[in-house]
Amino acid sequence: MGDRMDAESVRREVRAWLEASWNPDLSLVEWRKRLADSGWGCPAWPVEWLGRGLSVSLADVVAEEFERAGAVGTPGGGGMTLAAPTILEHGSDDLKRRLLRGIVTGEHTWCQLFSEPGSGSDLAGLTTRAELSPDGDEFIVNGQKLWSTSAHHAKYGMLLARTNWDVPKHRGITYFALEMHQPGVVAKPLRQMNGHASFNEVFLNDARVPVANAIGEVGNGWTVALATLAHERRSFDALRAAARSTKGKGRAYDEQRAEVAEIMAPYTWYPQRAGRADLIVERAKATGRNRDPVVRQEIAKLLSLARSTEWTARRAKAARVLGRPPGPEGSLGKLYASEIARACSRVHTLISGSDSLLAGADGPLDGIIAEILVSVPAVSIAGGTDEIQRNIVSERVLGLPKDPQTDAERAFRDVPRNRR
Amino acid sequence: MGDRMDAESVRREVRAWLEASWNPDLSLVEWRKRLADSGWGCPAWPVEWLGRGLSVSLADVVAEEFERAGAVGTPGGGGMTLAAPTILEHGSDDLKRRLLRGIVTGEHTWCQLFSEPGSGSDLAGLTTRAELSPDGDEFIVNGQKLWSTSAHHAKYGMLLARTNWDVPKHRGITYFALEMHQPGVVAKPLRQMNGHASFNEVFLNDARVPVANAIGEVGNGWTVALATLAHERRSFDALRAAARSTKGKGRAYDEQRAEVAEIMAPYTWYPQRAGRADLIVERAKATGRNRDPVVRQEIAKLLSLARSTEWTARRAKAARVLGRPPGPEGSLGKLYASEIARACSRVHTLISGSDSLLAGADGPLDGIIAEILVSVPAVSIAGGTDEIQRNIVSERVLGLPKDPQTDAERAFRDVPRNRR
Amino acid sequence: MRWSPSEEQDELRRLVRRFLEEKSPASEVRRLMETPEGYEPGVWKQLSQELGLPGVHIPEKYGGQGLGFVELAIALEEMGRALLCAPYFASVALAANAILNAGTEAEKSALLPGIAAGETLATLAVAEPNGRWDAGGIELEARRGTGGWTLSGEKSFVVDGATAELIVVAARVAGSGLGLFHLRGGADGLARRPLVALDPTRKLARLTFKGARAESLGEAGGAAPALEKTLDQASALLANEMVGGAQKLLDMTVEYAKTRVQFGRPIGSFQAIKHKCADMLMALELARSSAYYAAACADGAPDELPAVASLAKAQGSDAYLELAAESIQIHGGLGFTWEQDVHLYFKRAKASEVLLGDPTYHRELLAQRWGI
Amino acid sequence: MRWSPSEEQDELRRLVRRFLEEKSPASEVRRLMETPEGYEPGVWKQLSQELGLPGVHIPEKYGGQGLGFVELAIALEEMGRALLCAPYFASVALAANAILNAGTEAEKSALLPGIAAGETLATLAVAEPNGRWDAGGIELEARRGTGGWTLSGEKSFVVDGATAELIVVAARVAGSGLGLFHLRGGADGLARRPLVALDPTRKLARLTFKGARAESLGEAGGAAPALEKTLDQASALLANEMVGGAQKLLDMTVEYAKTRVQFGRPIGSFQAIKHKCADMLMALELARSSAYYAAACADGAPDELPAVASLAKAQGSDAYLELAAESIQIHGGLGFTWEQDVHLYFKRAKASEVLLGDPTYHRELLAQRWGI
Repeated sequence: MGDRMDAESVRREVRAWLEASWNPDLSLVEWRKRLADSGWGCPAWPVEWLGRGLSVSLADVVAEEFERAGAVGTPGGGGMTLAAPTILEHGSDDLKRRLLRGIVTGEHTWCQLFSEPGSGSDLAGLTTRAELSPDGDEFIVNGQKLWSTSAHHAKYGMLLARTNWDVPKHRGITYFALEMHQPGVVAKPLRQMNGHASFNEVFLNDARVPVANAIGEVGNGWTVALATLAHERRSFDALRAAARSTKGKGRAYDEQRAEVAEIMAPYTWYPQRAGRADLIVERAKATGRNRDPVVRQEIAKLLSLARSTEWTARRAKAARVLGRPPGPEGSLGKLYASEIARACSRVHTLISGSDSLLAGADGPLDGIIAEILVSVPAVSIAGGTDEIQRNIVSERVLGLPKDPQTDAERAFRDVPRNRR
Repeated sequence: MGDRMDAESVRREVRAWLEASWNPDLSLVEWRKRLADSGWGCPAWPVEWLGRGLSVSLADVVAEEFERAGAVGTPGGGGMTLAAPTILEHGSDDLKRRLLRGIVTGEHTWCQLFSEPGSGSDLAGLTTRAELSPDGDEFIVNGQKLWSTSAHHAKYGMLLARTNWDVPKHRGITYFALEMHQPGVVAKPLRQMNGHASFNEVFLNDARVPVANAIGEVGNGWTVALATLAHERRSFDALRAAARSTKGKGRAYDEQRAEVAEIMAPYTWYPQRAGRADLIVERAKATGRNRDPVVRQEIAKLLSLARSTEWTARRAKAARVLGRPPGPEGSLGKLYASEIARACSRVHTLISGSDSLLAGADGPLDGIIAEILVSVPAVSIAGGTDEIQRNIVSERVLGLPKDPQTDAERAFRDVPRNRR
Repeated sequence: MRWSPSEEQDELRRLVRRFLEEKSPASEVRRLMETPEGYEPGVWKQLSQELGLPGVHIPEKYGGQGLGFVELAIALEEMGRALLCAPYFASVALAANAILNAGTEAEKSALLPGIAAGETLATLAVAEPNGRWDAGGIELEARRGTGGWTLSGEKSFVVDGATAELIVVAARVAGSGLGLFHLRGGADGLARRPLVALDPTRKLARLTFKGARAESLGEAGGAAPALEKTLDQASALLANEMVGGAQKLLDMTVEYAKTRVQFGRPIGSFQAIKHKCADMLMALELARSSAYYAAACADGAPDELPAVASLAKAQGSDAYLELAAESIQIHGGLGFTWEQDVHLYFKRAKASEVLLGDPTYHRELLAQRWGI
Repeated sequence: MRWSPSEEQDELRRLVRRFLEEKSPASEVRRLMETPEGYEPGVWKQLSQELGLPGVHIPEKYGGQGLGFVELAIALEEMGRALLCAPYFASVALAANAILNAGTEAEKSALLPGIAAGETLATLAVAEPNGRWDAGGIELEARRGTGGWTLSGEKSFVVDGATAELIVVAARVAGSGLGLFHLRGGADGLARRPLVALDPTRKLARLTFKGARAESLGEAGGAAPALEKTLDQASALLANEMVGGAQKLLDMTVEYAKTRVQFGRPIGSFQAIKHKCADMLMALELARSSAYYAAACADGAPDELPAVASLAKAQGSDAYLELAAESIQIHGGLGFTWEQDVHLYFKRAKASEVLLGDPTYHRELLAQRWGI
């Protein structure tokens, strides 16, 4: 009952505020400053930190009203989805004061500096080193980072670096907010086998970061990183949400569309990476291959896999909604995605036949099929390889024992690692 | 040149001896006593141990002459193929004196007492214990053994037992020649999922074995076991050879046919275990399923696999013959066999359709198809699981590192093992 | 369509599982599978009178509990898990549905109460020695004589066909298409021969009809749609039964992998085994989603049922067989022995793979039904 | 039939491998695949004049070395390993064989020496925009006019079709079956358009014929057997080329697995990786056996060739693709980058899978050729 009341009053309040404040002719930044000042941009954040301390359900009410009014919200991208929640959870008040506002207004974009050439699956094995400067008020960072989107235009980086080599690998890492625009930081685009360059390599040569920019305790970076990774799982959905840019007229709208375009740029090939099961039947009919019994079998197998994967996700969601203990079905999505993508690649080739030889303008569907064939291999690697996923499923879901860890308990200094 | 001379003189000599001595109306044992006394039964064995010390190639000449004369040779089975070579290699003179003759005459058959319910893939983890008796002249054995063929009629068992628990697992094992006909030894047939009972469980309760029956040093049994296992790889071929029993008339022939029948009895289902690829095309034509394009694809896949596996074996053999370093192709046979068998099971089901529901007299081919379906699962387990085989291939052929061994270096007493 | 079971459905599952854990342990399965009739009358009586399972989805007016296919599917999943030896699938999943789909009000009132009460053991005879499960494969002929209908021909792969007291038969009606008929198991002109089944826990029989008198079920000649619907429902239900068996296999295997020690560590700590188990779980959960969705369609989305039933049957068959094979493999040498229970599930999986049509057949059906 | 290479054949392999390791390192492959002609004339000249590879299996009387298909297969295997960018497959495996199979003595003497010397770059145009590789798919028409034969129609997927100076074309001869014809690359009435290929290391073109004048190769109308034989030989040879690439992938992957450290140990010490590598080896060795056997059949057992060629092509395609995909997987994120060489092989594998017909097509051919 009380909640209902709240909901109504919140709805009235935000509606009134939007009527008074929303104006599509403002610049995006001007508008978002209003969001920051009013707290309506991040209603679930604490009142003292640009929010209004509302419950998640009440925040949804606010979102509904924004949609109703067609008002632009806070920016998408790593700042809002990854950095902000991490800072709110683990950052000092000083950091919150300095960093949150720029994220909400969209003036400061962020990138992730986690993975390294030498540590992919084994993120905690990272070897980028941060050493305290003689005067002791900043860290000097050296190393190389990988797979970081939008590092080229980001203002800050979420940096994991090793500050202590004499303790086990998980205990010597520190999490920093690194200023990207400085001589010691160089970002280079990294080209992939499908020709796209969605990611950057970031080279850190005597890059500097103030001690005060450590998010969480020095040496406690792994715990903080886990918080970020937890948010990351939801972040691609957030991206999609952000991508649904509003159609409206006005400066704020125009600037937001540009912002979304920039955020989404690296991901144009992601649908192809997933295999495009949605194209299978239409392609089979268009080519007449749907008349071949062998092809029909393969299509039926693939679509059975795809449909039952959807149903499995629906079951998992339903259980969550009912607040039931999560069943196994939740943890399998990524592995199913790999299986579907590989099957799509096989079946698309089977359907396209000799046309699979061709790409670009000469290729089937203007090169979409070729892009599928050369993008699918990423699915079973990006964001955790299938092998790591199977370990996780067998240990966390089935409760099977870990295989012997040879590195977890030793000083990292003594752990074998890749020569660079 | 010298060799040629030898060959001719050997041929003359054995031919003369056979003309003088071979007589199908002798009892099998009588005849084999002559083989033992003359050394012609095992020409490659040392002169002082029932042989004639001939080279392998000269022994082949002897074999040719036996075939020419249609003379029965030494018995097949574990005695000749496994026990004898092991004893010759590692046994004391006393053991050779006591054990070899009975093997050659066929009066003493042997069985293998290696695997245990608690140690399958990890043979060296065996827990059957042999303890020195108070008077110190015999060992008292307690434990259980598995997968031993013909244990029910064997005179001796090749027994592996642990005599020292304070050293790493490979160093505390002793290899014994165990007298099977004693109260402490009970053999029970072990039924398999396909209804056959080819193997025995052997229960050892205070079974006794003289210290003098240790083959090789006490505690050195693992080395001796490896010798036996090396011979085992060849032993099934030897079995097939033995199975080619001669057609002749006469008591020796009759008795040998009985002997072969007894040796081969446990293996009647082995062809089904391998999947019977040879039946696929005939079945497909008989059922008309060869007209289904989907079935044709599956048959083509299966037969491609089977044919190319043969070709791979031919390449391996050719390289051996030319004395070239063995390529990888040699080590893969067992894994290919599993793959073929599983594919056969799939395709036979696809071909037989609803008839796959039926077994015995009601089943297709008088139950042969059903026997295939319920026997194939053994191929990827018996004689080393596919998982163990893949470890071996990846380590010995590809040179990949072992995964961490947690048990190899500790006193076996402290190594976790199965509770029984 | 609901994606998560209701409290009542969870309770039904718990109830059936408790009952079967007590009444159908492996030892009982092993005893019954060696008997000709292949079930325990006492347990069947309890299962009928105390739990009312044979009537779970039969409308109350015909003496059932009036619940839905989802509840029936839950019962079958648990029976698959326990490998229950009983004439349940034949009587309820096959015969009762055929009668519900084809029978007139009068026929339903006459035939269903006995089935719902578990007093009448019934079955459905569709396939013939040619092994086909589609209407096109039916050659057994029904002729109308002065004294009514007579059946001539042969049926095979009839589940519990030798013990059933009421047999529903799909027949070709001279001239006018397909008909469903019913007669007593002991009827004159009907000879029944038990078949040696690869899966001893599900009995099969061959039935030979030589002018056996039978009653028509509904209007003779127009039964094709009813038969197809019955087979779709049965496929959906068999898919659920398979999921129960597959889940049990995974449970047994994971438990074994945790406790079985080789090389000084549980074999479940070796990646080769861990990843196999993860793959088994993946196959199982997809099969479960399809089976559950198919059951829900049988209740609430009849238009979707045909395609989804074929999807669930094909996927469930492949998954069950994969899990059974991998389970034997992980159990190693012991997994190939008679004492170990895995092979009982392996044989049920192999048999279920082709019962009602093999995966290739159902995938082709699926393609047709999706209009590909 | 010999099952192990001769000393001379091993020597030839060593020779070619040394040459290609020096002349066709990854850096060169990456440079040449970006060029329109897609090969390095200087290297081609050396490969022709110093090693005489274009003539390896062409009889001496036509200017070749007079060795066999086994030797040609060895050369192609090594080229596949090095991913050599050169018009070798088109000129020797396709065009030269078509001429050897269909040409008259005079035509062979006229056309082959240039190919054998590497001075004439030739190719064979079979498939058309419909993508079929069987005679039935050929629609391009040859008509006899006063001035001789003219060709009208379209060819596609023509390997090195834009650079070839001599083009052999399979055409339908009005009335009398199939014919093989040849004309110059620059001939009037012939328009050539380079195609964007998924595999940039093998150039493809579309050729449009508008009444282009051409010479018949052998007797026009009876070329079907010669064309089929040529395609079988080419399939067997492509299978060998694929084995070379697959072996290189395994070498790269095993090396990476031994040296790449994660979690404090080489990733090659994890069973998941070890077993993947073992599976890769298994697939590779079967493909090798089939490819070698097919090449031997091309030399010594022409009756076996058709079936074995299809077997080797289908199996080789599946194996190469499996190894390429697993190799990327084991290389992890780096394996998906442009700098890493694996993707070059992946694309060659993908393209080779469908060139000359995909595995399904060849398995059906195999079934027919085995009389199943």
